[in-house]
This record gives sequence, C-alpha cells and structure tokens, in this order.
Amino acid sequence: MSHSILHTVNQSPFTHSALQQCLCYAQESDSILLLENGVYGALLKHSLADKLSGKKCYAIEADLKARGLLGQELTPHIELIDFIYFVELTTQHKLVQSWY
Amino acid sequence: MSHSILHTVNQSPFTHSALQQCLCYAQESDSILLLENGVYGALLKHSLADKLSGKKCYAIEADLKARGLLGQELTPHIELIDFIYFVELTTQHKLVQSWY
Amino acid sequence: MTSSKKIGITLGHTPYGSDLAQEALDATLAMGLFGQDITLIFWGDGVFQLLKSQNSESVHQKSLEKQINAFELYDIERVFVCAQSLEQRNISTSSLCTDAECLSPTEIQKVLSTQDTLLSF
Amino acid sequence: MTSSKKIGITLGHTPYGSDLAQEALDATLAMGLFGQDITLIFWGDGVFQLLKSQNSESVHQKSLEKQINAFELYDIERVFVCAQSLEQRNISTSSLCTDAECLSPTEIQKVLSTQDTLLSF
Amino acid sequence: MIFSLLVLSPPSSQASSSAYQFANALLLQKHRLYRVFFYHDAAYNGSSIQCIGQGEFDVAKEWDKLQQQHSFDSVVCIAAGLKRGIINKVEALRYEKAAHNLRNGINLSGLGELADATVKSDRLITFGG
Amino acid sequence: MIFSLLVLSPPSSQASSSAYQFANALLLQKHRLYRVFFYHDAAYNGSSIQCIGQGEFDVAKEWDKLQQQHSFDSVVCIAAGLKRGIINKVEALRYEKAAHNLRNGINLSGLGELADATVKSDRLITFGG
Repeated sequence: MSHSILHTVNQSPFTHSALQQCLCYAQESDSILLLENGVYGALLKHSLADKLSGKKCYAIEADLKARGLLGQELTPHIELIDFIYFVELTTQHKLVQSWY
Repeated sequence: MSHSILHTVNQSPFTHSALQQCLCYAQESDSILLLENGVYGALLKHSLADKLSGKKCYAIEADLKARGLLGQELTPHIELIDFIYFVELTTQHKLVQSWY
Repeated sequence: MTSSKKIGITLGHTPYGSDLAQEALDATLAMGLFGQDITLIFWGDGVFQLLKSQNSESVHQKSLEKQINAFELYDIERVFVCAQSLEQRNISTSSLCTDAECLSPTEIQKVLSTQDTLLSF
Repeated sequence: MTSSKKIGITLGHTPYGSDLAQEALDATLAMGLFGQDITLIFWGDGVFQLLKSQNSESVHQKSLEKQINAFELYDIERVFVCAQSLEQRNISTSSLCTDAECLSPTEIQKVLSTQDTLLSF
Repeated sequence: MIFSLLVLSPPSSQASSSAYQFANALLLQKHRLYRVFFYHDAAYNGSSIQCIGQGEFDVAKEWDKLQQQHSFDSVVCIAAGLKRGIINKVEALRYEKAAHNLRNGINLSGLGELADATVKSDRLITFGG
Repeated sequence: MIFSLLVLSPPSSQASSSAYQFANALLLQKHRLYRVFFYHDAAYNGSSIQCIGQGEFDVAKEWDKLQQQHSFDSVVCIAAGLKRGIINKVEALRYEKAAHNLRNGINLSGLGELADATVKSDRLITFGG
C-alpha cells in the first residue's frame, strides 16, 4: 500500500477522458477516488466499470448525494467515504495523482 | 444553407466528447467549425474523421498554426479559415450551436 | 420580430462541478420573465441536471430543483431531454424530477431547426 | 529529506486553450531553480505541448517552446513522454521539439512509483 | 446584420480572446455589434486592475479600444460579477467592500440585458469553455 | 503528517470547495497544514470583494476562519494574481491601479513558495479542474 498511488478523478467519464486515462496508468495496487463530477463514474456499466471494479475504488458520498445518485444502480465495489477518510487515504498512499 | 446550423467545437476530441456530441446532432446540411483546442480534431483518423469529412468542415488556421499542426497530416476536406470568414459563416447559417 | 422570436436554450453540462448549470437556468428563467418563446433541450451531461433527489446541501450549493420547478410559472413549457444521452448514462426517465419529453437525436435536430436563435450552455 | 526529494510533475493538458500549461511549465522551472530533483511526464493531451513549429503569436500567446528549451539550463534532464498518447493522437516522435524519452504506460508506472511526490498539471 | 455575444470564459481561457477576435472581425465587415454580455467566469474580463506584462496581449485593453471605436454595449452580469468580486462603486458601498474594480465603459446589469440582446440581434454567438 | 495544497480552480468550480473541505478534514485529524498555494484561476479565491448572498456558502470566509484557528500559510501566486487582477496595495501602486483586493491573511508571493511547500510537506495534493 505505502508505495502505491491514490488517483483522484473529478470529471464526468461521459464527457471527459480523465477516468479512462487514470485507468491506463494505474497499477494493481493503486486506488481510485471519484469526487465532484467524477462520481458520475459510479453509473458506468460494461468495460470501464469492469476496470474500475478491478481496483480499490472510493467515491465521496456527499458528491453522490448532491447529484441524486444514491437512488441509482451503482457500479459494485465502490466504497462511499467522507473527506476525513479521503485524508486518511492520502496518508496511506505514498503519492497522489489528480486527474481533472 | 439558411436553415442549417453552424456548430463550433473548441475542445480536444482526444479528451472531451464535444465533437462526438456535435456529430450526433448535426444534420447533413449543417457545418462544423473547429477552433481553439477543437482544431486537434484535424489530427483524427478513422471513424470520427470519416464522420467529419461527411460534413462541411472548417478550422481556424491561426489555431492550427499556434499548435504546430500545419506540418502534420490533417484530416482531408477541412477548410482553413480566419475570423472574417467565421463571421461570414454565422451569417450564412440561421443558427449557431457552441460545443465546449 | 420581437414578440415572436423562438429561443432555443441547450444545456449540456453537469449540475454542480461548476456553477455554469445554475447560471444557465437563471438565464433561462430571466428569458421566460422577458416573455420569450422558449424551448429547453437537455442533452449530454446536461441530462444530469434533471435527476430527482438531488441534495445539493451536502456540497454547500443551491439546488437546481427550485429553478426547474419554476419552469411552468415562467411559462416555459417545451422541455426536451435527449433519450440517447439518458440511455448512455444508464438513467431511466422515471428518475427525472420533471416530465420533460424524451426525444431521439433526430427529433432534437427537428426541434433545433425550428428555433430563431440558440443559447448554448 | 529536503535535498534529495524526487518530484514528479505530470502534464496532461493542451498548450493554448487555457494558460494552465504555460503556468505549469513556469512552476516546473521554478522547481528547477529551487534545485529539486525533477522528473517530467507528458501524457494525454499534454503531449501536444511538445509539438515543434508552434507559432503562438497567431493567437497572441507566449510560446511554450522557450520554457521547454530552458529545461536543460535548469538541470531538468528527465523528460518523458507517453508513447501511447502520441500514437492515439497520430503524432510521430520526429514531430517533437525536444528529445523526450518515449515510455509505455507500464514504464511510466515505474517512473511514477520512484517519485517522492507528484504535482498534477 | 446585428450581432450580440454571450461570453462565458475567464481571461485565462482562449475562448475569451476568440470572442474579442470575432467581435473585431464582424465590425470590420460593417456588421453591427449590439451587446457583449459577460456571464459566468467571463465576468472576470470586467476587472480594471488586471496587470498584464509589457508585450503581452491584454484582451481587456483590446475590448476597450474596440468599444471606443464602435460604441457597442458591454455588460457584466451583476449576479455573476458580485459573487466573483467584479463590482462597481455603488455595489461596493452596498456590500461594504473597501474597493471596486469594474472597468470604465462596462455596465453591471441584470440578465434582462441578455434577453433583450437575444431578441434584438439577428445572431447571438456563445463563447464558452 | 505535514500537508500542502496546490489549488488551481476558480471559486465557480467545485474543486476550490473540495480543497477547503480537504484542509478542514486534515486539520480535524491533527495533521499539519503547511501551506495552501493558489495558482492559475484559483488566484481568484484571493479576492476580498466577492459579495456572496446570505445563506450561501462563502469559501473565502471559510478559509479565513480555518486560517485563524490553525494559522497555516496562504499564498496567491504573484504572477497568476497580477494578470487576473488579484493584487495588494504594493502592486496596485507599482502598476498604478486605483484599487487593490487581496484578502487579509493571504500573501502574494512567487513560485518558490510552491517549491518550498513541495519539499517541506509529506503530501502535496493538487485540486484542479
């Protein structure tokens, strides 16, 4: 864990390539955090969703709630977290790469 | 011509869906103008490029020049224009839709 | 010329990542107040503006729902949403907060072509 | 801790659509001036920053080329570019203005993992 | 033809400079520019205290010159301007702010001006992104 | 741990508010915040004359409160600030501008402060978009 990267993604995967690019450079041991518009990634199905499910993946719950996504069918294996946990994730990973 | 739409696109098609979306709603008689980062669309090959070549397509020459694209192999049938011609295009089309 | 102008407003951006969507809806209501003949088209990521159960307090922003609910008050009755954009985002029409009419891209083309001017948000 | 910190700067945005790329390279040179051990990675649309024959006067902006040419002066020697990003954009390495080393995404992963911190531009 | 422009982009985005170039080109062709409406982050274009380096392109100054030559209406949306800190003397007093920074020649006004421009112009062009 | 933040987004973008929330959360957990560096369009966060409506979230004010409680360093990049019209009294005099608008508690300083923060912090987190 300590040598791995936390990737944050804050753009919608339906209009922006940030998530796709992130997945291109993320290693097995890396984690991905969806925030702001990035949380629309939790609506993904098929190929990108499969890749996402293969990694440890988190999303800011407040951002899902704001956007009315908590009632939707979400990509499995995404853990909903708050900013306290976001901070903790940054301490658990050696590096943080922001995709925007 | 007078009932058609001029679509302007100013985002890179390699990271942003603006061009793709534009092509989804553009009719046969519509025209497309690439400007700012949109001119990277002139590097496209294959599917999106074919769709682009099927429409009347323009690009701001100064934007290609700034980005070092004039020496590259460009998508065929894109006409390079200046802002004077851009204004003329907006008068020749009834509507302008900006994709960004 | 002034009284009969048909104004199409296209909305293609997500609701809370920036305040563009908020300001676009403010502009829409202002146009309505001005008595214009307005048609709204939500497409691309703009369809996310129409999702119900948005709770924007959790990100300290104003909700879009108030503005969307005000459409009728401002005589904005033609509200369309792109069926293909919804489908690509795995959103069903039952998840929308307003009864916008679903149109295919081809039908949207026709709606666009009957407008006199477009504002692109 | 201070003298040996390895700083990775990732550059993923186009050169002239906004001034982010310009400011990112300004920051890069400042880090260089500060004597840090810097590694640059151009990927995604950031590879467009390295295209030769950019003539930004035509859009009234400063050229990035000056800053890129200053890399050596500032002892910034590890400059990598993503081969896959170039290929996806139909750009050949002969079109680049500097002799950045082409790496595959897997090789870039390795370079990233040796850094002590990342600045994401 | 009569044009109006809806500008949404901050000075750091090339779109704000494209809007200026479009305005310049239409006026060269003897079209009429009715109004430029700065909305969303384009409100920042209305600042009078931007310090642009010598030899660098100063969009604000270019807009000024163009307006002096052709006297079109230039508006920063008041709601967009207030929250971004682009304000005139009146608003500075009302909100008890120690400074104001709206450029001369630009009005701080409501969205009605956008509606009016849309109705009164043959073409309204949006510059965003 | 010691954190610094590199913020690139204007107040209109949610990323500027995320940066604040991240800062708040790390301080709650007894980590240390060394410096917040506002760069690119995030320079606009440094304006003292933003007029936010009652009941609306005022990020600038929240940053102020947090800083008063925890006394971290807050910097607007001077180059980014100058060209965007975020200036202090000294620069207003130097550039002969009639107003200045940098918030109290924020310094207008060079990119060396970003380099210094990168070196002196265990984690540097970028907020952009």
